[in-house]
Amino acid sequence: MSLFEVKNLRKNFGGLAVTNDVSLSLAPGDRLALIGPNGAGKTTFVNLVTGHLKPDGGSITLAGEDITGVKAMQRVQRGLVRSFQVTRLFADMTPQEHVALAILQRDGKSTRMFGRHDAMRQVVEEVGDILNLLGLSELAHLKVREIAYGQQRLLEIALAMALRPKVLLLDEPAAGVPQAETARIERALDMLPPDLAVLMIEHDMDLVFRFAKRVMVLAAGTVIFDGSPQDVTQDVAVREAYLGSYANAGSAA
Amino acid sequence: MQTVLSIAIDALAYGMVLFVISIGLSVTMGLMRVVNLAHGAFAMIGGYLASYATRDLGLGYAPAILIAVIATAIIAVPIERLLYRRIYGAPELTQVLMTIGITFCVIGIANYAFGPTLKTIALPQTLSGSIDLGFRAIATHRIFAIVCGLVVAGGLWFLIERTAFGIRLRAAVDNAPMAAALGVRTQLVYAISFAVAVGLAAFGGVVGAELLPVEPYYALRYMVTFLVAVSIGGAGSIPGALIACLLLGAIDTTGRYLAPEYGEFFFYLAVIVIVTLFPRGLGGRFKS
Amino acid sequence: KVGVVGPFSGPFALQGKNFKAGIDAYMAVNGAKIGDNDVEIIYRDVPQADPAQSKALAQELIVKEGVQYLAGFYFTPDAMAATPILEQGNVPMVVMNAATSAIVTKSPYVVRTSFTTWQTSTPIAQVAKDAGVDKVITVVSDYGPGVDAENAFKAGFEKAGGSVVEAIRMPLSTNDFSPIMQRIKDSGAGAVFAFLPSGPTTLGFVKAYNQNGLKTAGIKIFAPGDLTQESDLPALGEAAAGMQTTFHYAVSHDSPENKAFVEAASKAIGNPAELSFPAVGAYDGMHVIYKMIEATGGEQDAKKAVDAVKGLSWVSPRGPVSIDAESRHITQNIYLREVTKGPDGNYINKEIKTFERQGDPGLAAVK
Amino acid sequence: MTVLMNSTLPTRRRSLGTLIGIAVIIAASVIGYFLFPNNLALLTRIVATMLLVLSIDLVTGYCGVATLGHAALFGAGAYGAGIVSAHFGITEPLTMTLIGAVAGALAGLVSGLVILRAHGLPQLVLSIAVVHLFHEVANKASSWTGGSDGLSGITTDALLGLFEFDLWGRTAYVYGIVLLLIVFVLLRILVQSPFGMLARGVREDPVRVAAMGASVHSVMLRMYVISGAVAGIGGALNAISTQVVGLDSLSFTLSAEALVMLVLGGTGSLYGAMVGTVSFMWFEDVVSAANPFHWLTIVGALLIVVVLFAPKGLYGSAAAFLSRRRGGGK
Amino acid sequence: MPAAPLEVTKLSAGYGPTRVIEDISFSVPAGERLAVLGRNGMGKTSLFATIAGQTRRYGGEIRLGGQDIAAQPSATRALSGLGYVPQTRDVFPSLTVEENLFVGLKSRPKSAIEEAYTMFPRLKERRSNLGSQLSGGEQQMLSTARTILGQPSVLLLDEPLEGLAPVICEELMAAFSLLAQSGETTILLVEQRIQSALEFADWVMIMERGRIAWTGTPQALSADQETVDRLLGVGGLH
Ligand SMILES: Nc1ncnc2c1ncn2[C@@H]1O[C@H](COP(=O)(O)OP(=O)(O)OP(=O)(O)O)[C@@H](O)[C@H]1O
Ligand SMILES: Nc1ncnc2c1ncn2[C@@H]1O[C@H](COP(=O)(O)OP(=O)(O)OP(=O)(O)O)[C@@H](O)[C@H]1O
Ligand SMILES: [Mg+2]
Ligand SMILES: [Mg+2]
Repeated sequence: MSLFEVKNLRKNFGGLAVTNDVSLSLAPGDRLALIGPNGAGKTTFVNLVTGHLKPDGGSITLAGEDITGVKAMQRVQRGLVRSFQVTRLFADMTPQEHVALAILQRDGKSTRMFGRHDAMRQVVEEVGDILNLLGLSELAHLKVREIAYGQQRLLEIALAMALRPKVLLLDEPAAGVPQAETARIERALDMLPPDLAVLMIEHDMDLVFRFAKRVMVLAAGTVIFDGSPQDVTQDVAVREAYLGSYANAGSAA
Repeated sequence: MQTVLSIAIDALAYGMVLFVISIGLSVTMGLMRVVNLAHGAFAMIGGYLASYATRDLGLGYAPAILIAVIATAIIAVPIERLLYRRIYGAPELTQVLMTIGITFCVIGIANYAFGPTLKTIALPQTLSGSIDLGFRAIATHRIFAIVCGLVVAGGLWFLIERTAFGIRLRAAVDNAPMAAALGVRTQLVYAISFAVAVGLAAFGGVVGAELLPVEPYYALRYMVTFLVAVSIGGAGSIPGALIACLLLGAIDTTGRYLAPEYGEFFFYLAVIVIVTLFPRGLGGRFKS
Repeated sequence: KVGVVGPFSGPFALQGKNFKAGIDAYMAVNGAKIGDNDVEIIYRDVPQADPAQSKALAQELIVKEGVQYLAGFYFTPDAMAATPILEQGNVPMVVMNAATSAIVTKSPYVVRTSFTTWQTSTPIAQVAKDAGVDKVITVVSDYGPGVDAENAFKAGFEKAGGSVVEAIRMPLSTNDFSPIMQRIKDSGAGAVFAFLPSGPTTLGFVKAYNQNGLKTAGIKIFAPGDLTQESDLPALGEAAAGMQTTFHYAVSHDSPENKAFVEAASKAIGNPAELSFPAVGAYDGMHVIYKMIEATGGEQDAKKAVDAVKGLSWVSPRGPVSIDAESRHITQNIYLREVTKGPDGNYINKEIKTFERQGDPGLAAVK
Repeated sequence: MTVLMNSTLPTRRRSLGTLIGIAVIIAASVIGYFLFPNNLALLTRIVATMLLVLSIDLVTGYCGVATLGHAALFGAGAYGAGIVSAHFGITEPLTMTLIGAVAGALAGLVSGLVILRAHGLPQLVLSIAVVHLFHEVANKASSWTGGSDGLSGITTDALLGLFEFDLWGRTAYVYGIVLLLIVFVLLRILVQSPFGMLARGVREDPVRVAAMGASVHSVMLRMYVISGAVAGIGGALNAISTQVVGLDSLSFTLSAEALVMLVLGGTGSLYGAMVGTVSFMWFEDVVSAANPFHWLTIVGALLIVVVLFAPKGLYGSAAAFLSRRRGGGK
Repeated sequence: MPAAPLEVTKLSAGYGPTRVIEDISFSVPAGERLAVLGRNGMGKTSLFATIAGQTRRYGGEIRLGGQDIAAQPSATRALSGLGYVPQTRDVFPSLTVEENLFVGLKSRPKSAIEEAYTMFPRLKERRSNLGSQLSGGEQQMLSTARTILGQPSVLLLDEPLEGLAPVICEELMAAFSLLAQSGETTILLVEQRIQSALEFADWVMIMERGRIAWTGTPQALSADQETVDRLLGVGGLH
């Protein structure tokens, strides 16, 4: 059975069909890359799925239950987590606080009105591990506004991981991270629990091809390809809509 | 029927006066993103100047308006340079603190200079009387206010939406550093817009003086009214402000006619309803 | 030592200024010494009606400054708030303005030298009736004094055989009165009784009254003198001309006492145009306090002091007055005045009729 | 584990901070007591206002809700305590305070439900509307509230049956300080708790908080109720110590003044709230006593100066300066 | 305007007390292309921001076409020919695409906007959308086009390819090269995709903790694997 199922999702922005009858399904352990030209509707798709936008039609089911009408935050509580294409972080809080908050929220302790996160041993330890994993330990106590953009990207992922999702949607996790350092993100992705289903939007093809077991291409709101990474480079439509000459390099890699 | 009509007339007139007085604030708040609680103070300065011009200098109404508007704008220039420039883009509350401070000072000074009593602005014969509409009489001045309102609305809308200056201003407000990086002289743009806004305030102060007489506490007394009008209209949106003022005028007037003792209830309940229906204001700009 | 609480800053600073003028005037005329006691005045500021602050300041005046008399109080709640501590502090209180009847009942140590809204609003009912009006609509600001005025007029007017067809209460914050005027027209009443606190709104009200053609329609307006307070007259100008109001004092009152008072008070206040009724309340208040000090010889004895002035009567700038022994409220003439151009071209309240020795009908009402 | 190490450090420093805070409050109040033994009434008013300002800080400083209507909560507390005493003869101070807190919390719930329906400027306007409605209701229900004449006839028993609320207001003052201390400690715990951190998150970026699966609205609403209770206690204290409640305690003016005090001290920190209140009210008292006729101008000037030279507020800027010094030192 | 040389000498800058640019000197001849590389947080953005006049400068000179602009406000620098495309895009959210471009025009005629549309047809389609409603990539296009419309003589590009589809990237890089070769602009480029950067640039400069750690030609860098590993991280090239 599929863990996560989207059927015939539709969304228009004043006439412009941004998401046009998109369907997809994820099973535990899936590693799907969603690629496509700029403005194809990828982020919109994520926003619809996570409940940040209201779809005009279609259905979304998570672990068997229909969550089409469910509030964004409840979807998160049920294990559907996303990262943002443009970082959304608390400028005046430290990475340490960010991750701690995520963990507490996950464990339903975030509305406790007593005690302190940095006095809760297991929280602190988990925070430490996650930050280590992404190489943010030295920055643990800087304000986010003071750390470079690329490092903020890593923090975005750290938050997503801290929430221990069932389904994880990553919107361009590597954007703004130097190629050399995407290695670190890859490592992070590899460490994700194997039974977690991941959908990743990314324009960095090297990362896509190293990460994805399956690729889906969106163009002008419609799915134009859904298959294996090997085949996608061969697909003519995808080539000129998106990959361009990379196809060759990609296949070479 | 007659009653309905005459209420409608009152509503229109009141709404328009409201508009003329508040629109300047809509510019500072919506376009320059400064919560300018000193708006009333500038309107009051305009009022005092006009009163002085007509009563003590014996000038006519038109020149008095001109003097009030220009002089107030001039007074505002140094204030903008020294004070407001420091709070552009600052947290709203900081702006509140500063502008309240300015208001207090202006009140104190006005009290000292003109005394605590009411000041009136002498109207020319043509405006002082009232016109008989057949079924009722209405003050000529109200008609004048209505016209002023329409003119201001039109002119301002064009300036902001259609001219290069308007676009640069909005860009500077959205992201001043970036606008500067593209060659927009943000400080100049701000200074001009502020002067315009203050000029409008003064104009409103003069035109509205028949309804809201000039006295030192003018600056605080009507602040809430202005705030409500502007934010219901959606700060920065001229059409929004216009609609809002007419709407509020209608609600207020009808309320005061039907159930005066519950006028306040009416008004503020309506405000709550409208805001919850249009959380961004009737014509509010999209803010990311 | 006398502690005076009043609005010396804020929107009502003008009234506080009048307090001070009245007090200074009295002391200028009668000196600052009684026997061998110097009179010292300590002012405390309560900008708006704020009972809590008023009480705190009164307390401070008593315990810190050690004053033997409390005076002033422009707003009713402020006076009410201070009454509970009089007994404990053994201090009499002389109310120089606050005009709600009930205040004097709150403590045996309260004496009032101003007026009550009942006192000033009742006679006008008679005037209205005499003017041949028998259907009246009342329009008042929706707060304590306004309601008092409404009741007072209603009572008086119905006693006189007229009827109040409608009673409108409008929020204090009203600034566009056109709809109200419409209501008045539609009510079919022959005249309107109005009460608004002196200040900016009076102007708007009177203007609306003229511009909406009520004046031309011959609907008369009757009101207590708050509506045509002297300090507002320059602004009201001819808009108010011919308007008839009843009040306990007009600056134009023609008597040697008043001449002396106006002269002294004008000097104290600076700009004569700002002089109005709170000043005379304060002036007479000081008279009472002086009498109290004489009686107690400077000793702190509230009871003795108050008893000393019960029934006291003298000629005040407003005319003959006396302190009613039972209610400790001032009994005085109420005058019917009309707004006209004075000899110097400024508008004044010209007294045209006198209602002798009026007490406070309001007390009966609250009891 | 390095993280563990250097993260326990701030923990200690902060709990130390709380202790220091308590010490400072006590010291200040003792000094106040002996410096102005005859002015305790004023000091008590300051304490009551402090509670109001603290409660505003909870929603404004910690949740980023702009409000010009917080007096509604304060007044609710004041009238709550006052009415039960004047009309139902419940004159036990502690009970009155408790009732004040409950009334405040309820008012907080109500106005929270309304005010949280918008953001930014419209929100400000909603808060204004709310406080005016409360004000009107109180004005209309004059049989209960005494209307514009104010609610008088409030009596209070001796505190714990031992200490009379006397003319000198000593009892009231001490009682006020104790209340303040309790509230302060509780709030310190609150703002450092996970919930406090979540609230800060809400202020910075609600969308992100929602993306973590937390309900922004419920966080704010809870905070509003809590802040209502705090404001209510302040109101009750006012009612108890002055034995009258006026419409002004529900007024827009009071709301605005309190907000000004908060910003003056610096938002987002309990100390800021308290510093702001003390300095503003003390300044107001001194200046208006010195020159009642022109103090407004002076106060205005003060506010401007503060914005120009201490944009983060008196406490906020001082703290920032110190930490920079420390940062530079390292 | 024709391309102008850019010389930076002893430049240092930072945020408040923290210095993030330490005594940097380099120069780019008119019409040539410099690629600035470096790991996260090494000061690339800060360097550009400082040249554009957006951060606090502690000392040093910035010469644009010979004259020192270091003391001028940001706007003046822009008007004297400096173009800056920030890493964070900074489109004006409440302005439409067209209005965004208009601001970039400086004093040029409105018709010039068409140039931008020929460069990015996508933008033409969305011309009346608000900036806040654009997709990430569209914002990137808008930001770049907006600056180029001003015909800068020196162009600072901070990761202009981020979030763009591969095809677009190629077209864009081609367009940049064209600009430079036509002698219209000098280009400084921060780019994370080292390969494309090296193909594009005449010179390479690597930053390390706010200082210049290495300068040379692309070829030299490609040859020097050790430096790459040290300064750009293992697997920087492949
Ligand atoms: N609120 C909105 N109103 C109108 N149009 C919108 C809105 N939001 C997005 N769009 C349009 O919908 C299209 C899809 O946007 P989306 O962000 O999903 O693209 P994308 O696939 O994420 O592209 P990119 O790879 O550049 O991020 C874009 O053309 C954008 O202009
Ligand atoms: N607003 C700021 N306040 C304080 N420090 C800052 C600020 N912005 C950046 N920094 C610091 O300056 C250093 C350089 O940041 P910068 O963004 O220039 O690096 P970068 O090379 O552009 O990184 P990236 O490749 O991620 O864009 C970083 O260590 C960062 O912590
Ligand atoms: Mg996207
Ligand atoms: Mg950067």
